[in-house]
Amino acid sequence: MSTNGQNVNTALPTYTKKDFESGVDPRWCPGCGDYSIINQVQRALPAVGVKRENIVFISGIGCSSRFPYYMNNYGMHTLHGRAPSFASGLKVSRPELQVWIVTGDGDALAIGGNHFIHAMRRNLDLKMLLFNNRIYGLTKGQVSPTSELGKKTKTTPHGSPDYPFNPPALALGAGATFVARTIDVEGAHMGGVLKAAAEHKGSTLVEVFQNCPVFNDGAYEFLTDKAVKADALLRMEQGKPLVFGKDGKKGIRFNPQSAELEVVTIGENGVTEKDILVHDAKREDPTIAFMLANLSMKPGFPTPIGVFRDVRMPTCEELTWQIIDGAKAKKPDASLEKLLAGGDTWTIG
Amino acid sequence: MSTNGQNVNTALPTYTKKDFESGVDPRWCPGCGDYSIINQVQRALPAVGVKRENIVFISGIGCSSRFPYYMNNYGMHTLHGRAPSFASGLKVSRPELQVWIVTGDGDALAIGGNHFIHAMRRNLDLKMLLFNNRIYGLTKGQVSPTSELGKKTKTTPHGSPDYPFNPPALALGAGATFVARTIDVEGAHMGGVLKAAAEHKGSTLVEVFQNCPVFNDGAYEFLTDKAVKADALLRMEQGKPLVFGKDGKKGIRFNPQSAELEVVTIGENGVTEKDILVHDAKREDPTIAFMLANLSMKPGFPTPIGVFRDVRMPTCEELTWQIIDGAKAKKPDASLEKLLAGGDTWTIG
Amino acid sequence: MSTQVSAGKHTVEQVEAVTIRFVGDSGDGMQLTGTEFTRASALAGNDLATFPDYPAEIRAPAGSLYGVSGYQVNFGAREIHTPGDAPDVLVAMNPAALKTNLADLKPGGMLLVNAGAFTAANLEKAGYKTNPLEDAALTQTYKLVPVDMNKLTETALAGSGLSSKEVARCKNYFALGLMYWLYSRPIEPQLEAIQRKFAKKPEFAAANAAVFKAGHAYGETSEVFYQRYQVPKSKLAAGTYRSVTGNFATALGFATVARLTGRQVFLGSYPITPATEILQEMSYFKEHGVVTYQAEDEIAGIGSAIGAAFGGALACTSTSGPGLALKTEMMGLAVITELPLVIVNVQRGGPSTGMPTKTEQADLLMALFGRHGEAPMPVLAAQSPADCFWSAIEAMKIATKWMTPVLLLTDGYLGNGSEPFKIPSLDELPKLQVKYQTVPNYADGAQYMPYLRDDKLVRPWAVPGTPGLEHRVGGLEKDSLSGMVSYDGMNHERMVKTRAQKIRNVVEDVPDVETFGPASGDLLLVSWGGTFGAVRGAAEELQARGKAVSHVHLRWLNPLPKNLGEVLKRFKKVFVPEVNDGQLAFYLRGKFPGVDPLQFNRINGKPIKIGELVGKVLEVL
Amino acid sequence: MSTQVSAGKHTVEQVEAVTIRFVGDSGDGMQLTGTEFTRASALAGNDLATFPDYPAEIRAPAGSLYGVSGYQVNFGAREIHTPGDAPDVLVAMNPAALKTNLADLKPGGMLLVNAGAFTAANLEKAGYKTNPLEDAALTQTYKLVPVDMNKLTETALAGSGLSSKEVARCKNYFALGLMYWLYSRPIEPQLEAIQRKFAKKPEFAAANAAVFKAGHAYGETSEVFYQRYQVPKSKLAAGTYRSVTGNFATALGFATVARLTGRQVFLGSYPITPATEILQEMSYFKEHGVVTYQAEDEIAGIGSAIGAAFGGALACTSTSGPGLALKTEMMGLAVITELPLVIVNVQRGGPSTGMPTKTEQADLLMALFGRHGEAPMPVLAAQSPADCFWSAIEAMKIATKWMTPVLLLTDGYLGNGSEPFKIPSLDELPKLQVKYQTVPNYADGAQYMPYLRDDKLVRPWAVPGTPGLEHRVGGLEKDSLSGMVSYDGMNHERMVKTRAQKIRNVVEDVPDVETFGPASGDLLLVSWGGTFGAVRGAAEELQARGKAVSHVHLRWLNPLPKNLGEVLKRFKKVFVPEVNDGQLAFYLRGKFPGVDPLQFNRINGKPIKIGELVGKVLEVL
Ligand SMILES: Cc1ncc(C[n+]2csc(CCOP(=O)(O)OP(=O)(O)O)c2C)c(N)n1
Ligand SMILES: Cc1ncc(C[n+]2csc(CCOP(=O)(O)OP(=O)(O)O)c2C)c(N)n1
Ligand code: SF4
Ligand code: SF4
Ligand SMILES: [Mg+2]
Ligand SMILES: [Mg+2]
Repeated sequence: MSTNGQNVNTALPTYTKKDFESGVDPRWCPGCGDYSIINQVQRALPAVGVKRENIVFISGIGCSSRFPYYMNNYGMHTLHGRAPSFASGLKVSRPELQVWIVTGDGDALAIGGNHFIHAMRRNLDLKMLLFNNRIYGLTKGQVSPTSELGKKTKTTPHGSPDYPFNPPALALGAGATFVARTIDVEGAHMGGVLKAAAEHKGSTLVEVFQNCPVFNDGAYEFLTDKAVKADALLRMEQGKPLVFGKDGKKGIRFNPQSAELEVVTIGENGVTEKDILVHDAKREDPTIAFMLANLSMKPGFPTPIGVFRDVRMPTCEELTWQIIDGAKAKKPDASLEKLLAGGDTWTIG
Repeated sequence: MSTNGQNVNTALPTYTKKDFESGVDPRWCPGCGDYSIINQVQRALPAVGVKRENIVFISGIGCSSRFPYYMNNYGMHTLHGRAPSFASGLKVSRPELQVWIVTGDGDALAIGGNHFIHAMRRNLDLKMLLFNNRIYGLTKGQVSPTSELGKKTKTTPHGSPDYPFNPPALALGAGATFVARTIDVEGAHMGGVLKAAAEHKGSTLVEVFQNCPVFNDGAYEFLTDKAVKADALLRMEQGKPLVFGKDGKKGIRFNPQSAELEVVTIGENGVTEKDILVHDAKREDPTIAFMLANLSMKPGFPTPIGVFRDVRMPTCEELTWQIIDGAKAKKPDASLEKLLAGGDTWTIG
Repeated sequence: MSTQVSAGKHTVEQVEAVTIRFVGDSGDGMQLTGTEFTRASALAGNDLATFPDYPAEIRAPAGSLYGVSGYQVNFGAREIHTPGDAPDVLVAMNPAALKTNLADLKPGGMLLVNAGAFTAANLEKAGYKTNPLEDAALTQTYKLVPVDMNKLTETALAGSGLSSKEVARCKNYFALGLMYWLYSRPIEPQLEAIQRKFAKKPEFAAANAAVFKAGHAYGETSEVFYQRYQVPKSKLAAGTYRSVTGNFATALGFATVARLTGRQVFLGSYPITPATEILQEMSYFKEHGVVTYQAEDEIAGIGSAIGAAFGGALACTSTSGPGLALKTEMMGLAVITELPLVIVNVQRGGPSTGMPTKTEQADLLMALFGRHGEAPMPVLAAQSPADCFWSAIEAMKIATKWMTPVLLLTDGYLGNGSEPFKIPSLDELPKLQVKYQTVPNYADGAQYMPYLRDDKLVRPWAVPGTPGLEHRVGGLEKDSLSGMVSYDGMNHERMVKTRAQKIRNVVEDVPDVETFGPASGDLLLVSWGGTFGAVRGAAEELQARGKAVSHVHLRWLNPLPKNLGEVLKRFKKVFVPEVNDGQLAFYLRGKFPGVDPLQFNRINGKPIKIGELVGKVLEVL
Repeated sequence: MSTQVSAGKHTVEQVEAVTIRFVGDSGDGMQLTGTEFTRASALAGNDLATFPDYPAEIRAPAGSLYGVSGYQVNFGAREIHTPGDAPDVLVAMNPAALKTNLADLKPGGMLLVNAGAFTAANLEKAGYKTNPLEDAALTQTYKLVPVDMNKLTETALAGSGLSSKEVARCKNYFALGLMYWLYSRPIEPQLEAIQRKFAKKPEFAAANAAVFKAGHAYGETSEVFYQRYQVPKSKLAAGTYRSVTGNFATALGFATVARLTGRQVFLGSYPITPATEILQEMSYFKEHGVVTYQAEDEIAGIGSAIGAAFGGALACTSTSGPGLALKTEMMGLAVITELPLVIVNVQRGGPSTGMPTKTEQADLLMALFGRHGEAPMPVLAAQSPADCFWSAIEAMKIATKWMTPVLLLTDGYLGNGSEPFKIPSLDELPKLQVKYQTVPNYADGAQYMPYLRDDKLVRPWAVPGTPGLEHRVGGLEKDSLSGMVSYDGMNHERMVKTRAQKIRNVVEDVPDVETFGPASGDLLLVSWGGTFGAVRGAAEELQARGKAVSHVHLRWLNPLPKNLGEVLKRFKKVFVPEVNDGQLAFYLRGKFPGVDPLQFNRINGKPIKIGELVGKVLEVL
């Protein structure tokens, strides 16, 4: 029995993708990257091993945030930027539920930045999917906190004077225990990342590069275009060297002199495969994850996708209920009468 | 002439500390660390080279936030958590003013977390002094986002289930260009950090470890106690090796195998001074700064004070006014008549 | 009232006023068609008002019911107050558009349909079992004019080299050409406009011009129309006009303030439907002294504005309901620090996220009372799209003159709707004086007291950069002179009462209400904000029917005009129509004991209709 | 009314009720002294009420005027409604305390002063030029009793081995002992309490006990007092009592709800004066089924509560003015989703940050109207510290029964003030039933419709974990059945009206107001919230003087009790005293056309005084 008296202990049905479709037709623009994301999520869920009724999707406001309406789970479509606050309360209250957050770059990082960093810091087991199209979609094309410096949008017609956030770096700075990135058009890759996110216990950020064909078309062409893809994308795989490029000969090496990462070519200047940094998302120290997260900010470096960090630490809800159970254990005879009559009392009559 | 018509071009008077005292007696508790901070600030300002009337102190709500009332500058004591928002507007509007923010750990990082990260990201030239006493002082002792995991406070009588923020790490994750840390009782050190902060152009965080003798006494004894201080404190100095310990023989080395920092002793196991990481706050890549910011989270490592990062990048207000000036230059003949009669018009009568 | 003249082979009927609604798929370009036709009407000297009705989705699937986009224009030879009730002409580009709009068309009205879009697939998407165009009932109720615009557009562009998708995009110009013909508009200005619009893509300019001309020619040559119409010039005041939406007018008003004062106007804002355009438009006014700052959220939006106001800027922030809710705490700070600030709230359907793309007037009580503690501020509401210009200037004038935040209410209907705006000459604009304190004001010039008030209770405004006037402001209760923190109970009571009195004093700048119609009578219609047009229209109609009905419109909600109480008492009944559940009615009851207005409350996301209101008034007269 | 009996060498005067105020430096332990003396009064069977008055600073410099801390207790043989107007006895521990409090002391009242603290340094800090104790005027106006408590404490502890700082800390127990003697209290319970309190530090236990006894003995042996006093037992209902502050009572009420229902009570909150104690106290109730969550801000506080409510918890959030302002947008979401939630707002001095440690009633209109769109919710206000317990339970009952957020207003005066709370037996507690929907409710059990309402218009509550009832809720306007997004205008109007009607229906759970005094007469006092005690006291006094004055108190502000309109009309005058600028008065005017209350508005951060109010009523009678 759950904390709220619902029976959650019956056997797990075998689900298919369809079981997670609400039957309401998504209302995104034709060609919107959101379609492929929901597709992958609905495909991934049957394998997650959690009953449909125990999964909750919570979103804020934005194109991306319409997501819960199209999922056949419990769902809340809340207020702009606030999804993590609802999710946090629900997760603390009912830790047995699997809670997902769906949000956009504006929703999560502009108005919702505070709840974002606190959810990451607390290490609540909340799985956040951040659809980053680097623009405000729903309000039709204003600058977002992930829009590039100098970007021309409806509110920055002469270019934006703001530096963008790098969501994985921000999440790591805030203490996130799972941070990953994938791309709307990389279906298989996204499936893998979603699976890892579902398995992680703790604060989980999955940044999804998402194309908004209407207001910011081609934002990720520098990564997805066939011609440049191989050199532009660095696929991080656990335990494998960080190599990329058409023939997999380029790699990332840590230079201890400069204390920085650099791009090298295996077979050139005496570089061998052994020199290439081996990816380890399980490092407790977040430094290398942070370095990789910042990689794409440097000219000449590829953009990493995959899991930056995946570290297990006691979650906030686990710790909360440990404390509550401890308090209960200490006062096994607590009762309403004792509650009411606690403290100093005196009797009249 | 400033953008608002005030004359700001007369000669700079010679100031003493007294010129920056408002004459109102500070109302902090006896022994509060805030006294020594204001003292250092008032001592540092005469050398900053900015006229008193061009300096503005903006604070939120908290014990620390009473600061502006005690300074003889322009000042705003605003709302809990919101100081950076006022400061941002003022700085964008009047870039010639020097704007300081004074805030507490709750003010800046609990309710004010969003404005905090955005001020850091935008690289507005705002100088934030964060008095971190790891507790809510003004409301008398509740858990703050920098309180330690398990901390017992009035709202967490059985211990806190929340992991704390590490303010420098968070600021770096958000993109801050200047990040430093100092301690209330280290007057001379604070003076140096304040000077560097005043000189930096761009988003500036100075975390000040501050003792709250009433609600969190001794929070920094592990650093300030004479007996342990030398081994516990790592004083970062630009261009100097990161050494610490009573005889200065302990040092921080970067281990390229594990890609982590480690504590070594010069003269032991073949370690020489050359192995010790030389501190360079000017590195554009924030990785090493981030690594140092996280150092104190690791058991066995000292807590760094000093400047983590100090990198000059165009500020948001510089970029904003470049854009504005560009727009003005393109339309030198703009006028009220043209403004009103712009677009399609037609005439009647 | 219409007269007949003859033009070529078709008679031309003169009509006083016409309402046309263009409806089609989001991709059909209906907003453009509507705007272009509106411009033609304006150039023809008609008075007019428009109302666009977007779908909530950015780009809904083609042919879907919820993807229908509409644009209504009402133009006439007489004064036009609203975009019109039921349209006289409905131009429907596909089945979904027909389905969702037909019910609004006036019985007997003209129904111009793009028959080419009535394919089986589209019919199904719209939920039609059979083709409605083949339904006899339709032809009996309306003047149905089915035209296969798809095919005619294709024909017009045969051999143009455009792809079929590009060709399909041109069909709205066919509809536009046809309407030009029907309403006897000269086509040259439109052809020029097409050249301008597609200056960089001459092949599209040529294509659209061709299709436009084809549409026009179709009217002339085909046998489907028996007559054309003409709407004579209206008696608009002489002058130069431009068409403005309310949001643009608000932005223009603020930019005008920057020019008038030579001071920086600072807008700190965060995008939100339907207020976003204010931020967008103002970001184009940089050369006039406007600084815009897109903050991380609404709280920071107003916070940045208050910071800028402390620095001496003429500061404002713009938002809609949910954003106003978030600014609540900040507004209290602006009240207690007594810094000038204009908060623009473009109301939309609520509560909560509600219906972002629909209009409503339900934020009135929140504007008046939605702050903790005693935190009064002046509140005014614009009455038409063009009035947003004047309201923005007036709000800023009051804010700076009285050192107070001012709340300006508009709504989605005003913000997106448009009307002709007579461009004022410079001397028609209000005089705006913004002065900063530059010298100490106390103890014979030895000290500066930021809360030392003048006889109107207004405090001085000294800004950073002014030597010797260094001072602190803040959110704690302050000493009535120095502004330093004070916990003294009687000082607090004095400050609360003084702040309240100051706002009451603003009444000296609030014009008395004017009664439209006789000064007393059976019934007084009282409106505020965006319902002005509908209520004025209803009053005119009721008066025309000989009813003793007058109309009073409130631009100022706080303070209320001095003479209002007296005016209300001169009528047997007071009747308050609102697009909410009765907020002004409640407010008037609370303010004028004894006054108990009747109410008419429509809360369906749309402006009130004149006809509907006339009917309701007749019921109670 | 007092009678004289004799006890030992002193006469004992019997008095009906006494008000004592303890004042001293923040470090002087006045809060402790006050609480201990209050406990003694409670154990003696008196009815009582208390009001602590902290400085805003955490720990102001010793001896400063703004560092004075006070604690007032009013105890009596009769029913006690307030902590008393002017104190009969002022115990002042230093010059600053005397200076800031003397004006409040009743003429002829007893002034017990720690003469030892009247050093030159302390006099200067308090701004005294000369020693006021040597001022003849003082002895003429008051019964001055100067006692050098410093010295007497030192003497009592000579040889104790304590440092002089530690000795100084004990002197409040001297004052306490003296007051015990003066009010004829048995000392044993206090000696036991000292043992308990200092169980871990026996040397302090011994010292404080010694000083306490010394103070008591001083009364008996010194020649300064001519008589002692005794306040007989009051006629409090038989039962077991405990002393509660309003904030503690609120917390206790919520914890009781958890026990009564067996469901989790979830509090999501953020600290803010004077509401913080609710969060603090509830975090001690974990074993009763309470979960507390200190969020990152007020928005997340209520957000977490709404999330928990979606999950089936009995959710609440607690705050004060500025925090309520921040929760505004979220409250709208709770309204439109129709999730149960209690929002507790402990009002404080406003606007903005205002006067955090002072009380006020100025958030009423915000509570009623401070949301964008039409977003009505039930609002109730507690009337005394103990009533906070009942109000919390009642608010949660209404929230869950009607599926709605409920706003519970208390204030700083209630929150920090205390009074005896009669511990209810289990069957005196309301029955609380919380039921979740567990099966589909539509189409013969095939579907779940989250917005399908019962005949009271209440929707069902299905929570995650329930198979087959998966559904979505949100802030956009929703279809009246499925809860899916709907932009249909008429659906919106229906939903707005339905939500409003549902809240009006709550009136069935709102008891009719009871008129205290005759059912009609010259004047009706109408109060709400924390002024209950003062207004009831004034009514009693006016009635005792033979005036035709009655009193009605409103616990429910929305909906208003059914019979209120009728009751109001039975009196020639309606008179509304409030600690604000007239908010209830305005609201009543708006709700009951024709009713135009007179007002008395005190906004000085303190509760209204009975005497003051009586005076005002007499002026208008
Ligand atoms: C309080 C509030 N402020 C602003 C808005 C308007 N608004 C809705 S979505 C949005 C931004 C959407 O951008 P993003 O989060 O990136 O989502 P996307 O539409 O791009 O998926 C804004 C500003 C709102 N609904 N509520
Ligand atoms: C909107 C709002 N929420 C809460 C508060 C109450 N409050 C005042 S200061 C504070 C926290 C202070 O902690 P910190 O920022 O660490 O400052 P310190 O007092 O420790 O210097 C809180 C919760 C407030 N004033 N306003
Ligand atoms: S506006 Fe962009 S993000 Fe939104 S639905 Fe359309 S394509 Fe997708
Ligand atoms: S409570 Fe703590 S932080 Fe606040 S003034 Fe006192 S000692 Fe300083
Ligand atoms: Mg986006
Ligand atoms: Mg703190």
